[in-house]
Amino acid sequence: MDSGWTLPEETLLEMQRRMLRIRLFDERASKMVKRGYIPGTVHTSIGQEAQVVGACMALVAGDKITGNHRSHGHPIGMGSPLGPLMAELVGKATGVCKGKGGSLHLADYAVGSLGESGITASSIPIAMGAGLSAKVLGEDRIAMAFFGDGAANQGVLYESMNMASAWKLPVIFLCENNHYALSTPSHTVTGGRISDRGHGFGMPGIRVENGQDLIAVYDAVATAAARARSGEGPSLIEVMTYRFREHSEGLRINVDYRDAAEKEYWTSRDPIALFRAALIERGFATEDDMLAMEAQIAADVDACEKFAMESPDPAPEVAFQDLYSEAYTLEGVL
Amino acid sequence: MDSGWTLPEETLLEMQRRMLRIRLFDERASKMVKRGYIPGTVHTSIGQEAQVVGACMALVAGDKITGNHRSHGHPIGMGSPLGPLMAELVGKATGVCKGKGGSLHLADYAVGSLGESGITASSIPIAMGAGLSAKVLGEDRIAMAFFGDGAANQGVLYESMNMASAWKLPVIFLCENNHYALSTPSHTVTGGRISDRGHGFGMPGIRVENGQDLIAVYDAVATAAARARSGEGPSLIEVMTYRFREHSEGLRINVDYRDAAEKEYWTSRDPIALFRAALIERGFATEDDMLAMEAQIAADVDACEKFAMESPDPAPEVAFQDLYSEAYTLEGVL
Amino acid sequence: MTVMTYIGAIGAAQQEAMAADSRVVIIGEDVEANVYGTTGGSKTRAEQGDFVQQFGRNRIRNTPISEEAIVGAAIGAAMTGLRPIVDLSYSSFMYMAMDQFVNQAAKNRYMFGGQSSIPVVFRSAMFYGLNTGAHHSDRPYPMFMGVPGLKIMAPASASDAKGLLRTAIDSDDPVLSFEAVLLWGSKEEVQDGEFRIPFGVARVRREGADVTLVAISGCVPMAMKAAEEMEARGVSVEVIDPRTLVPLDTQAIVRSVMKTGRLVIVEPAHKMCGAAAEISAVVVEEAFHALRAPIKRVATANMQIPFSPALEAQLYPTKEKIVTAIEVVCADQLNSVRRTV
Amino acid sequence: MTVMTYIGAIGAAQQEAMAADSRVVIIGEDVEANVYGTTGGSKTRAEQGDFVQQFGRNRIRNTPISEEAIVGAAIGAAMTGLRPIVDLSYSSFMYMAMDQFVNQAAKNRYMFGGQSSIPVVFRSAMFYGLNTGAHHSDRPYPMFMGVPGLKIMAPASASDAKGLLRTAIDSDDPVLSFEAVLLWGSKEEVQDGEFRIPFGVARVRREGADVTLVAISGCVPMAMKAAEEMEARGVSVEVIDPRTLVPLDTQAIVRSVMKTGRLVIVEPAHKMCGAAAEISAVVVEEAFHALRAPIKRVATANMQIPFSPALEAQLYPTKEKIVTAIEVVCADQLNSVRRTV
Ligand SMILES: Cc1ncc(C[n+]2csc(CCOP(=O)(O)OP(=O)(O)O)c2C)c(N)n1
Ligand SMILES: Cc1ncc(C[n+]2csc(CCOP(=O)(O)OP(=O)(O)O)c2C)c(N)n1
Ligand SMILES: [Mg+2]
Ligand SMILES: [Mg+2]
Repeated sequence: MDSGWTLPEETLLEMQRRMLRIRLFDERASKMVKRGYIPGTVHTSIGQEAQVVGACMALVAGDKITGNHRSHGHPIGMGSPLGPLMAELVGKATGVCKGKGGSLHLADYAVGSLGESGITASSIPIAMGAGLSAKVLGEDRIAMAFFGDGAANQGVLYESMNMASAWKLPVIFLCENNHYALSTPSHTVTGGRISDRGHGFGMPGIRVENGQDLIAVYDAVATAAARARSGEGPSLIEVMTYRFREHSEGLRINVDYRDAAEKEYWTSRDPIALFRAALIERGFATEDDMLAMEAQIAADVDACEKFAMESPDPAPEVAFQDLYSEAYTLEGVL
Repeated sequence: MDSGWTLPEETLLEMQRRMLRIRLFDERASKMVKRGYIPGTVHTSIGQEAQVVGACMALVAGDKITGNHRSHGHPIGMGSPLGPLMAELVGKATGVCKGKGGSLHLADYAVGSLGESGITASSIPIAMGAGLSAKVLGEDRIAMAFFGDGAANQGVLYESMNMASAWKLPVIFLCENNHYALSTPSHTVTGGRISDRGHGFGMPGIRVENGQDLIAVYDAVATAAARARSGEGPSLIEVMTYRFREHSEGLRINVDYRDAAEKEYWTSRDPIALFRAALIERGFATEDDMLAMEAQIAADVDACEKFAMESPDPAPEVAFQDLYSEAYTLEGVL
Repeated sequence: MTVMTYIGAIGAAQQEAMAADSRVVIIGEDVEANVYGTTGGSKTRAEQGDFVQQFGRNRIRNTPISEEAIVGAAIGAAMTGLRPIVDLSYSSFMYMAMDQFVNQAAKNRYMFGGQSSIPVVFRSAMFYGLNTGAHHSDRPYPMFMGVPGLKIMAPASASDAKGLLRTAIDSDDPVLSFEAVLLWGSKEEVQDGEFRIPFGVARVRREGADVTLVAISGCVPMAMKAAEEMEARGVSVEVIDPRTLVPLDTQAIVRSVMKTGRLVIVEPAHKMCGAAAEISAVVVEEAFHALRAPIKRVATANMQIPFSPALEAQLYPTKEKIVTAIEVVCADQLNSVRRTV
Repeated sequence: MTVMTYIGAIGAAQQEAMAADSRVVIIGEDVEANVYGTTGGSKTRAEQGDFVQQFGRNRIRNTPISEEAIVGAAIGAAMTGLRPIVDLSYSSFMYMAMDQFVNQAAKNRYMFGGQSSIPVVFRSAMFYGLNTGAHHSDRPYPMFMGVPGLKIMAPASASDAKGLLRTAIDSDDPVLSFEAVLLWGSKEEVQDGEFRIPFGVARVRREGADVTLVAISGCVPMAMKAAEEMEARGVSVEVIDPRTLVPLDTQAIVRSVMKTGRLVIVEPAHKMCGAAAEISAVVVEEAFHALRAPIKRVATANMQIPFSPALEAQLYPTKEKIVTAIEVVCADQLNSVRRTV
C-alpha cells in the first residue's frame, strides 16, 4: 500500500474539506441546541474528525457504512450535503429522513450511509449483512461499521466479526476509541485491548495509536479495504482518539471523569490543525488556499442552517407513512 | 501446580467413578428414550467424560457451575446422586427439579449446579454473576460455565468474559469443543481459534489438545481455579474432545456430516479406557478393583432407573407452583 | 390439486421462491443438512430435492449459533439487495435477536424516512406440547404484535402456509412466520403451481350462526372439532382463522360477531396480553351492541411450561376447554335447545 | 410527610435499601457519576448523598455496555446471595437482554423446581415524548406482561415509586420497574421513614360513579385532569392506577366497573396487545352484564416514534383524547345532563 500522501492533491484537499465540514457543522449544531432550535440532543465528533474522514475516504462509491449515536461525522465524511442533514436535526420536512430520524438516526443512502443507530452496537451486524449481500451477489463493494470503545463490549460485535471471518465477508469493523463511554473510562470496563480481539476471530486487529493523524487512519483503513475487496475477509481497526466536548450537548455531569492533563494532551492535537499544517508544509496548499477553504465551508454551514430553519415542518400525516412498504392501515393506528 | 497425578489415590479413583457414572447413566438414558420411558430428547456426554470430570474435580465444595443442553455429565461430575437425575429425565415427582425441568434443565443446588440451559450460551452470564456475588460478598468460591464450540459464537460469552476480566471475577469459561454444533463442523462457522479469544479480553486462553486425557483437563482447570481464587481473574479453557453418539438421542440426520476416519480416530481414544489403563499401570488400582468399580456403578445405574420408574408422577397442581416465591395466583392463570 | 403436509408446503414454497429469484437465500443453523426438514425434498443429500445440491452453498448457508448477528445480517443484506429467508428453528430462540427485530427490522424504514426496504422473512416453529421443557416451548408472537413495522403470519394449514410464505417472500417488509410443529404432519389439498395468499384476509373455516370462534395456529384443528361437537348439540359455530396477526383482519371478525353476537377466542400463547386480548378489545370497541354474552378467551395458562408429561398438557387449550367456553357464552341457546328436545 | 419528586423518591428508596442490607448493590452504566440522577443526593461527588462515597465501588458498579451480560450477571448474583438493583437507564435498551429476562430470570425458579431464588430489580425509564427518536422512546412493558415469572411495577407518583421500589427490593422474585421520565419532576407528599406498598393493589386516585378510567404510568396525571374537566360537565369519573401490572389488581377494576358500568383505559404503550387490551378483555369476561357502553382504549398509535416535534406528540394519549373517549362511553349521560341544564 502506498501511503495516503501519494493520493492526488485534490483528494488530500477534500479530506481537509470534509474534516472542516464536520467541525463547523457540529459547532453550529451545538449552538442550535443551546438556542433551542434543535430538540433532543446531539453528539459531536469534534476532535475525532481525522478518525472519521480518514476512514470514509478509504472507501469508494458503492461502499456502505453504518454508524452510531455520534452520527453527523459519518455521512458528512461520506460526502453527504449539509442542508438535509441540518434540516433533519431540526426536524424539518426537507431533512434527509423527512424529519423522522433526527440526529441519532441519520441515513443518506445516496452516499452509502445505511443508517446511524441510537442503540449502541446495534448497527454492526447491519454492515456485516451488507458485506454478505455483496459476497452472495458478487458485487464489488465493501461495508464498514463505525462503533465506539463502549460499543466494543457488546456481544453482537463478536458474533458479527466471527460470521464475517468464517464467511470471508468484505467488512471493516472500525472502533472509534475516544477513551470513554459517556462518563465511563474505557480501561475500567474493558478487559485487554480491543484491537487484540481481532486475532482470536481470525482477522487482523490493527490499532492506530495516533488517530489525530488523518493519513495514519487512512492508511490503516485502505489496507483493510484492499484486503476486503480481494476476498481475504474482514479486519478490525481500533483508532485511538478523543472527543473534545462533553458526551452530548446539554448534558451536565458534575463529576470530573476526565482529568485535565489528559484533556490538555489531546486537545493540543487538533486533527484539523495538524493536517492543515502538513498540507501547507508538503506544498499541497498555501495559507491562502486554506483560508479560502475555511471561508467557503463557513459559508456552507451558514447556508445549511438557513436552509434548515426556513424549511417547512413535515405535515402531520407524515408520521403515519413509511412504516411499511405498502400503505395499509393497521387496525387502531389512531 | 503439581500434576493431577499427585492427587490422593482415592481422588483419582473417584474421577474414574464419576466418568463411569456419566457413561453408564447416559447409555441407560439412551435406551430409555428408545423404549419411550423418557419423553423429549437427551444429549449424552459419552466420549466427553474426561473433559467433564477433569473440570468438575478441579472445583471444591461451595463452587458453582452452569451448563448447557449436554447436561447430565455436569451435575454427575459434581457428585450429584443418580436417582433424582434419572427421575427428572422421566418426569417424576422425585426428580431433582420435581419433574419440571427435564433433561435439558437439570440443576442440583446441593452440589453447586445452578442449572443447565436449553438455550445455547444463556447460562454463561449466570456463572459470571455467581463470580460477582463471591467477589462482592468476599466469599471464597469460584464459578465455572460449561458451553460448547457452537455456543462459543454467541456474543454473550464475550460480554461475560469482558466483564469478568474488567472486574477480576473468579470465573472459568470452559468450552467443550467436540468439533460440531449439531450437524455443523466448528471450523466452517468459527473464525480463528476459540482459545485464542482469551487474550484480547485480558485473560489466559488455554487449549487442552487432548481432552480425552482426564489429567490434562484437570491440570488446566486446576491452574485456572488457583488463578481465580487468588483474585487474578478469569480464564478461558478450550478442551478438544468428541461426542461418540449423535447430537441427541432419536435424532436422525441423513447427511454424513462427520467423516468415518475422524470418528474412528476419536472413538479409539475412549477417555474411560485410557484413564483405567493409566490407573492400573501407575499402580493406583488393579484390574479387579476396576471390575468391582464398574459392577458397582452398573448396579447404581440399575437402581436409579428403578427409582425413576417406580416414583410417582408429580401431582397436576405442581405445574402451578414455583413460578414465584410467594404463591399468589396471577389473574387468569387457568 | 395435490395433498401436501404443512411442513412439505413450507419446503415447497421455499424451493419455488429460490428457483424464481436468485436474490432469495436461506440462512440458518443446520439448514445445509436439512435438520428441520424444510430445506430438502428428503433428508438424503443424494436425493433430488436437496437444496444444497440445487442452489449451492452460496445461497444455502449454515450459520454459527449467533441469532443476533444472523438476524442483523439478514436485515442488512435485505437492505442491500438480497431477499433472505432466515430459519431460526425454534421460536424460543428469537429472544436472542430481540434488539435486531425491534430496533432495526421494525424501525429502519420508518426512521430513515422510507430510504430502506427490508425484504426478509424470519421463520420459526413453535414446539410446545412436546415435553421439551421451558426453554423450547414458547409461543411468543404476541410480543411482536406490539412492535409496529413487523408483519406476522401464523398459518394453520398446508395451503395457507404455502400461499402466505410466498407472499411473505415477495414482501418488501420484514415478516415473522410462526409455524406450529403440532401441524407439521397435517395434510391438506393444495392447488398446483405457484400461488399467493394475501396478508390481512382471515379464512372462514366453517360458517355458523350462533357463536364466532376465532382460532389461531395450532388451535384451529381443535376448534374445528369443538365446532362439530357443538353442531351436534344444536349450536352453529363459525370458525375464523385470521392467518396473519399483523395485519389482523378485524373486519371479518367484527362482521361475524355482528351476526352471531357471541365470541370465543382460542390461541396457544399465554393468556396475558395475547392476541386474544387484542381481538376481544377490538370487538368490544366495535361490536359492543351486538354482543349477547361475555367474550371468552381460551389460551395457555400464565405459567412457564413444565417438562413432565404429567404436568404439561393441562396448561394448553383443548377441545374440551373450547367446548366449555362455548357452553358458557351459548348457555341460553343450549337451554332453549334442551327445551325443544 | 415530606414533599419529594418522583426521581428523588427512587433515589431515596435505593439509599434506604443499600443502607439497610449490605447484599443490595447497584450495577449499571454510568451509575458512579450518577448520570441518571438516582445514585446520588446531588450530582457532585463531594456532596453528601453521593452513593459511591457512602457505599463504595464494591457496591456501586459501573458496567461495560453489555446489557445481556449485565442482566445475566445480576440474575446469577441474585441466585447466589446478592440482591442487585440493575439500572438499565432507558427501557429501550431492554431488548438487548431479552433472552436473559425471559429464559433465565422468569424461568429458573420454575424450571428448577423452586431451587433458585432470584431477588433482583431491573429499573428502566420510559423516555417517550422528548424528541429522542425511535431508538429511545419505547414503552415495552406489555411484552413483559406476557412472560410469567416476572413482576412488573409502573409507578405514577413519588410515594408509589418509593414504596413499591422497597417492596421490589424485598421480593425474592425478579421485578421490572418501568419509570416515566415525564414524571421525574412531579412532586408528592411522601410519608417519612421507610415504608412499603404491596404489589397487586391498585390505587383509586379519585372516586366516581359514572365511568371508570384506568390510567397507567405517565398517563395518570392527564387522566386526573380529564376527570376534573368531566366532573365540571356533570360526569363523575373514577380514576384507578393499577400501579403494578404483574400482579394486576383486576378485582379493583372489575369492582369499579360493576359500579360505573363504563370503562376507559389509558396507557403510554402501543395499542396493539397492550395492557389496555388485557384489562378490557378481563372486564368483558368478568363484568359483561354491568357494561353499559363499549370499552374505549386510549393508547399510543401503532406506529414507530418519529423525531420531529411536528410529528411526535400526536401519537400519544392526551387529556383531549381521554375526554373524547369518555364523551363516547358517557354519551347518554351527557345528553341527560344537557337536558337537565
Ligand atoms: C444498548 C445501549 N445501551 C446504552 C446506551 C446509552 N448510551 C448512549 S451513548 C453511550 C456511550 C457510548 O460509548 P462509545 O461506544 O464509546 O461511543 P462514544 O459516545 O464514546 O463515541 C451509552 C452508554 C445506548 N444508546 N444503547
Ligand atoms: C439460542 C439457541 N440457538 C440454537 C439452539 C439449538 N441447538 C441446540 S444444541 C445446538 C448445538 C450446540 O452446539 P455446541 O454448543 O457445540 O454444543 P454440543 O451440542 O456440541 O455439545 C443447537 C444449534 C439452542 N438450543 N439455543
Ligand atoms: Mg467512546
Ligand atoms: Mg459442539
